[in-house]
Amino acid sequence: MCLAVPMKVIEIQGDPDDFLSGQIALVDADGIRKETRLDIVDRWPDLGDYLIIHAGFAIHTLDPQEAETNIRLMREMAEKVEAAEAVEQRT
Amino acid sequence: MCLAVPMKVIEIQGDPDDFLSGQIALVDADGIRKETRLDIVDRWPDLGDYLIIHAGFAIHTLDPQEAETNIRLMREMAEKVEAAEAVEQRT
Amino acid sequence: MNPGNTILLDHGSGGIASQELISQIFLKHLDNSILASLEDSAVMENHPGKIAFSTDSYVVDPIFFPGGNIGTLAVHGTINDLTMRGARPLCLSLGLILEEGFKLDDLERVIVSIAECAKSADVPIVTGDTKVVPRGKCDKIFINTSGIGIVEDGVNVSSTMAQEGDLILLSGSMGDHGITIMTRRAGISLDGNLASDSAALNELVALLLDKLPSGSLHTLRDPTRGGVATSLNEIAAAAGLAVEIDDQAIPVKPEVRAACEIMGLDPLYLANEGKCLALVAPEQAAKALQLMRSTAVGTDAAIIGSLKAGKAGQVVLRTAIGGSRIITPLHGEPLPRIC
Amino acid sequence: MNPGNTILLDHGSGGIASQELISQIFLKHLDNSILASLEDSAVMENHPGKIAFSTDSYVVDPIFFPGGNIGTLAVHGTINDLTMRGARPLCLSLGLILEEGFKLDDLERVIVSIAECAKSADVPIVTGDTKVVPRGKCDKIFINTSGIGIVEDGVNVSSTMAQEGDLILLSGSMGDHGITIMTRRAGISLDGNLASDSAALNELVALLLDKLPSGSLHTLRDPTRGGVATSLNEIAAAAGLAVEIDDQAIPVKPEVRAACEIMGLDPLYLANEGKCLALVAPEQAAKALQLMRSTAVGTDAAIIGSLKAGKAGQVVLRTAIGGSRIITPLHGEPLPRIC
Amino acid sequence: MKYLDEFRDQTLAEPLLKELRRSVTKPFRVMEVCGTHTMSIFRSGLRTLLPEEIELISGPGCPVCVTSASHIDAILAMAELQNTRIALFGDLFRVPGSNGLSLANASSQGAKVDIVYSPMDSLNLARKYPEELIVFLGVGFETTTPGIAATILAAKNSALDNFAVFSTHKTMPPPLLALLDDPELQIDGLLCPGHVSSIIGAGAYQPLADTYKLACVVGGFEPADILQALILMARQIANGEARVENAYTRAVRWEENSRAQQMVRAIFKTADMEWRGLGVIPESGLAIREEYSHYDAERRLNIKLTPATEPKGCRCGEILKGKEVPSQCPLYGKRCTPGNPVGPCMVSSEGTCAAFFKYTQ
Amino acid sequence: MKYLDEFRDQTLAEPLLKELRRSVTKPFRVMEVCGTHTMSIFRSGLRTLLPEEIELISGPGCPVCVTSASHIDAILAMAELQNTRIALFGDLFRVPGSNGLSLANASSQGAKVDIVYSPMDSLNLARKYPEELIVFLGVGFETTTPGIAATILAAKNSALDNFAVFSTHKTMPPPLLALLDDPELQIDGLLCPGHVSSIIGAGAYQPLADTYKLACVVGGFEPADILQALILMARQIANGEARVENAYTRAVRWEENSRAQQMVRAIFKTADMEWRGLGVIPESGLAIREEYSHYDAERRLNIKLTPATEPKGCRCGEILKGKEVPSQCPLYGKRCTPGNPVGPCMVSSEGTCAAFFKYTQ
Ligand code: SF4
Ligand code: SF4
Ligand SMILES: [Mg+2]
Ligand SMILES: [Mg+2]
Ligand SMILES: [Mg+2]
Ligand SMILES: [Mg+2]
Ligand SMILES: [Mg+2]
Ligand SMILES: [Mg+2]
Ligand SMILES: [Mg+2]
Ligand SMILES: [Mg+2]
Ligand SMILES: [Mg+2]
Ligand SMILES: [Mg+2]
Repeated sequence: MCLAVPMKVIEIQGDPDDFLSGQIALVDADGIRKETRLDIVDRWPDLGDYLIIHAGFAIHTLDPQEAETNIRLMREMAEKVEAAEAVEQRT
Repeated sequence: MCLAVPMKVIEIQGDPDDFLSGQIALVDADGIRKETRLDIVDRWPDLGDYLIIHAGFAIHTLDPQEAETNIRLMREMAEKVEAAEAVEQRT
Repeated sequence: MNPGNTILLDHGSGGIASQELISQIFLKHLDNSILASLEDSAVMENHPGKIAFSTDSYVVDPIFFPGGNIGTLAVHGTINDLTMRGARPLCLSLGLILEEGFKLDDLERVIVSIAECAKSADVPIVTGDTKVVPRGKCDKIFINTSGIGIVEDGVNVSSTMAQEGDLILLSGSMGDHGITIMTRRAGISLDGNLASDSAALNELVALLLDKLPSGSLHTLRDPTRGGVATSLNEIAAAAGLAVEIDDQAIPVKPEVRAACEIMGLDPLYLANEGKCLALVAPEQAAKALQLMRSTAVGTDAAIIGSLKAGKAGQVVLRTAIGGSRIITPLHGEPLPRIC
Repeated sequence: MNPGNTILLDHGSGGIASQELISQIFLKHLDNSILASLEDSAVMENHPGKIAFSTDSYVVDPIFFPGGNIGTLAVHGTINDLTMRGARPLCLSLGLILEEGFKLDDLERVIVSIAECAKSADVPIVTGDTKVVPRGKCDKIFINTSGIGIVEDGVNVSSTMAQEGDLILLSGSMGDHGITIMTRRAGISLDGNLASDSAALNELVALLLDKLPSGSLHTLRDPTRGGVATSLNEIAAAAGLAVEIDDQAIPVKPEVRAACEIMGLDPLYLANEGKCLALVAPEQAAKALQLMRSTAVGTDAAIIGSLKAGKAGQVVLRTAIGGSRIITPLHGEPLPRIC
Repeated sequence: MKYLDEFRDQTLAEPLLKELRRSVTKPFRVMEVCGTHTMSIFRSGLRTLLPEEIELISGPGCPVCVTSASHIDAILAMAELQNTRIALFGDLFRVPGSNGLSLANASSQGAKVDIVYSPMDSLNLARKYPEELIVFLGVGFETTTPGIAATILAAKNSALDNFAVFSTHKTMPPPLLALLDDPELQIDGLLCPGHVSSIIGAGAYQPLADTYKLACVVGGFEPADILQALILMARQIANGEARVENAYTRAVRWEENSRAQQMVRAIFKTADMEWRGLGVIPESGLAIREEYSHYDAERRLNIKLTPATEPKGCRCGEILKGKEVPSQCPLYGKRCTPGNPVGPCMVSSEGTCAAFFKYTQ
Repeated sequence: MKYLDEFRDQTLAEPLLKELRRSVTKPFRVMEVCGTHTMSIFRSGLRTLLPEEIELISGPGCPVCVTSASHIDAILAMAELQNTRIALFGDLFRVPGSNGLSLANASSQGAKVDIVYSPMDSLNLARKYPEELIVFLGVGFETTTPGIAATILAAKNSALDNFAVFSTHKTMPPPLLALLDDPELQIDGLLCPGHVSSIIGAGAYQPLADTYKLACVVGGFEPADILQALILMARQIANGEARVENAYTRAVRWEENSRAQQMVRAIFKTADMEWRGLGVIPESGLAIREEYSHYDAERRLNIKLTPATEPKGCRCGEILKGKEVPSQCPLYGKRCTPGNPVGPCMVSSEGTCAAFFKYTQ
């Protein structure tokens, strides 16, 4: 359930508190652009933010710091493994 | 104006005085059959009569005797010509 | 193949549903080893001679009618076009465009006819293609057949070969197909013994090529859309000569003539799907006529006229009462008239 | 040709309106002496070798799209199918089905593209046919092209020739055409630099046939409908071998991948219109790759896998993380998904 | 076909031709009023056989060809309406309006246009498409109008609501009178239309014979019929007579077909009518009576005819009178061709301008 | 694509796999609740790489696959109505009803069926076809429902009248509880759905962890995400813990997305819901509130669901619990195949029965 992809915000229309205005962001991924609705996004995005898009709606504004942490933690875990392995192999 | 063809009556439905009933004849020419309306025909046909059909309506019930006379008169005219010619040629 | 027993969009996807259609209907009836290989193209042995190549699409409505169906037309039509250049038909392709919702039973009926016609004319279907379009984007089924034939060395049949003095043979009666289709259409209902003349002419033509002295058969043409009137104009124009034909010599079945009279149509402009014109050197015309009449599709063959010097491209018809009129090519789709 | 500047039913009548269409649009752009003879079939010189024959109908919607149009597909598609058997394409037929009301300008635009593609691939259109159907009975224009090619003696390219150990080359990126068409359809609007890969492969294949040692090019296949996934399954089944490919080796443009991610589609199942798979003896694979890359249509070519003993007909994909999955043929028309 | 083939027979036609030649004592001009006569003369090649003393002039008797551009414009406007379907005789399909566009163009643009063989077939369309209004294009002279009247009555009797007729019906005598009233028009005989006469009776031509001293002969449509009619006419002219004779007795009586005429009078009343090439001729048309206004497309769809803007220059009026030849028309061969006809003489494939164009190219 | 490719990287996945192998100390069973996890595991080939101590069970988390045959039957009935157009996500197009027919069949029979990418696209259809009622098929779990709620609100705000939603919306916890309540179901961990969790928050799984002593880890959908989640789960299991952990912090918080949830609560209320293969689960669905009944296709078209007649014999319920294998189902491979699926495990191309069928043929 729930195919969703991260896309970068390059334009924002509307107002977070006014549901009657079109709450729309133009988003981009590798040159593919799409209008996405912001009606239900958890946090109103800034330009440059990444949104997680599902069926035309942004469901989440990705926290770039959180995302970098996410990757960093995995990398660290991975590096630790590689290091451990290197040690193992040396021994 | 007014392409019309003679076709032979092989079946009759309805009543000449009742316009509410379907006034219809099934007609035939060389094996081609067609329903034709009798609403406006000059004379209610009998089976075997020929109708002159225009745009799906019989406009005239052909008088077979009249038709034969028609042909006969032409033939006579034609024969007279041929006879006269034969005479001319002989002389 | 699917619970609804109709064509679905998936049958045109190129995936598993397409493959099921191919194996359960097409290969079942059209089977031959070249087709069955299901490669991107068929590859066959070549034969000495020139290559003839022809294509036609079939969009007839209704798809089933007395005397044939869209499938018989598709096989006969392309075989005949190849044959009109003196070619021996080698093989056919079959391109189907199907409407979503088309009944699989109807499809199978058409394919069975195609298989029978191809078999009886001995011209296999060696390659094919199927597309499916959404409902309402085509009308049940459209068929394209293309065909390859071999023109043996020494055979040279074309409209430009027609010569002054050539006699014009017609292989049978005019208008059968056109009038049959027209009387099946909504809005125009005539009953009667009308039937399309859908037939393959390759045997008839092979006979002429085999039995007539080389070089005496000059031109062949099948008077399909536009009728014999249009075909004769095309021949006259290509040959740079005049055509003269005799109205009374042109075979038309009584029931076809009657239907034409009723609707105000001229049988010379109606389509035929199993007839050909043949232009033959005058000294061979009698023999050619006899050969035509010896075939099942040519029993009503007749000599209908000749090629003359005269106004290039003009076709003159001698009428029953001894008058004449000029026959022009078809102007527009023949329609029933009131005057 | 008519005051409304659209196709009328009369344009398909076979009469004068049809002839005007032929001379004012078709012959104007497609002119060559064989086509211009307007006979029932084209007759051409033959060449030594086997005959390849292929047909395809084109019903794409929309008819114009970035990277091409229905006409470019029609020319490239059939040229490619011929080429996939190692044939040198000789000529094409052109069968048009037009909808009453289709704009003559759009028709001319399509015919101009066909003329350009045919010319640039050096494969003339030698015979044709046009039908017109009432409005609402087809969708603007459907095209069938059939084609003849010559397979020179000694060339034997087919799926059944694939051998264990063969390396699998792919001539370029996957999914460009399929995703371009899908994102042009109503209901799914993505903007971006997507374009169809519509292209003729005859030069690329001619190069392979010329430069590789005879017998080292075993199989060619163009992954159109059904995508490379389905083509590989067909090859594996015909060869009775297993295919193993490497996901990371398969070229997919970033924008195509992004559009696929958004809609939940797999580029391996999307149609391509200017790409081919080539199965080559392993010792010639590097050379074949270099040859492909030297052509304009093959710059992104890659070796994506090999043929193995193993379960006959099975296609296994090695994934980016080192796992594997089985690739089945397409099940149904790819549709955008939510999960 | 019985009662057709007999009258096409060369063994009959040949001696009749000889008799005709013998009967002609001086040159004379005949107007064949009816388009079907024109057509038959053309198809049988009769024109090529007639003695050269006889000059045939084609009259205004093709109801389709004389349908005015403004009527076609109104029809095209109706064809564009939502939920409207046009039913028509095939002949009308390619007749152009004032901008050169026809129902063939409208159909190509998505208009619903159905060709029928009989007006009754349009009632079947009304049953098949209950949400649409079926507008039958009523064109025709006396022969055709009764059937259309009967169709309107049938619609009423079967309570079919979604059916209407656009009436451009015309009657034959008024345009003939209009032509004959021109002193420059010199004709000696009228070949009177066979099937119109089945309805109106041969007696209807008596006033024409009397007033204009014309030899009026009602003729059938087969070659022998026409020859016989011309023989009778030649004899009258030779004798200086001007009578009404009936050479089509198998289909025409002296009296009218009163069942048909009563049907017409019940549904229609006379009205002014515009003719292509001839302009508006008073009392030359038929309009649907108030009582049947529900079946009158003009009233039901509130159609206003835009006043006749016949293409400037069309010389059809003069050509129909035999006073000019097509090449004298400034539009001939330029704006007006068989592919893009302007006037009625080009619309009809056997019209004088079309024939001239075809055989002099 | 940024934030996708990083998590598909083999240089990340390989060491994570090693770490996972190291973290696994004993066999355990994990239910991956979400169909998108199932799909990703399949597409990435992850299943072929996991240590064999880990047994993956696919849960009921494909909203399309669990749409019941009786709902499909109701949809097919709507599709047959005049002036009704069905808008739907592509996944639903081939899902069969009780007689084996799907919207693909309905379309082939002339039903108007439009596949859309977003529910908002169906409002464009409503504008394009003003005479038709556009019925959007509302399928989906917590991730999809807020957008559909927003679409209903947008229709109301723009006064679009010809739009309605057929709600088969489902919520995730109830079927999980139903499965977990079966004492025979032996699972040790739950791989919790990433995008559902974006909406409901990772905290929503705390009761499951507490009640059933399950290691609950929220995971993203890329291979590295899944591996990381499984590592955390393996560590918990090794340590005898049963906590909620979040391995998808870039998209999921502990708290719910309250904007989305408020939108859902404004438009929908909980209702009993039938699941394919699982039957009716109380309070597991969402129905449109009275205030928005104008946008409720069920009420507007007066649709009555015919009581569940799930095909007799379908063992999906047991298979979803990992208690049976497909070959034990009497319909498997006979009445139920990927071409003609019966239960949800065959409808989904990666469902247990479909996978079993495909890879054992
Ligand atoms: S050429 Fe055309 S415009 Fe001129 S008189 Fe003839 S029909 Fe009228
Ligand atoms: S085989 Fe079909 S019917 Fe049986 S359990 Fe699986 S999905 Fe259900
Ligand atoms: Mg191919
Ligand atoms: Mg052809
Ligand atoms: Mg042909
Ligand atoms: Mg193909
Ligand atoms: Mg249809
Ligand atoms: Mg031909
Ligand atoms: Mg092909
Ligand atoms: Mg192809
Ligand atoms: Mg053709
Ligand atoms: Mg269309």
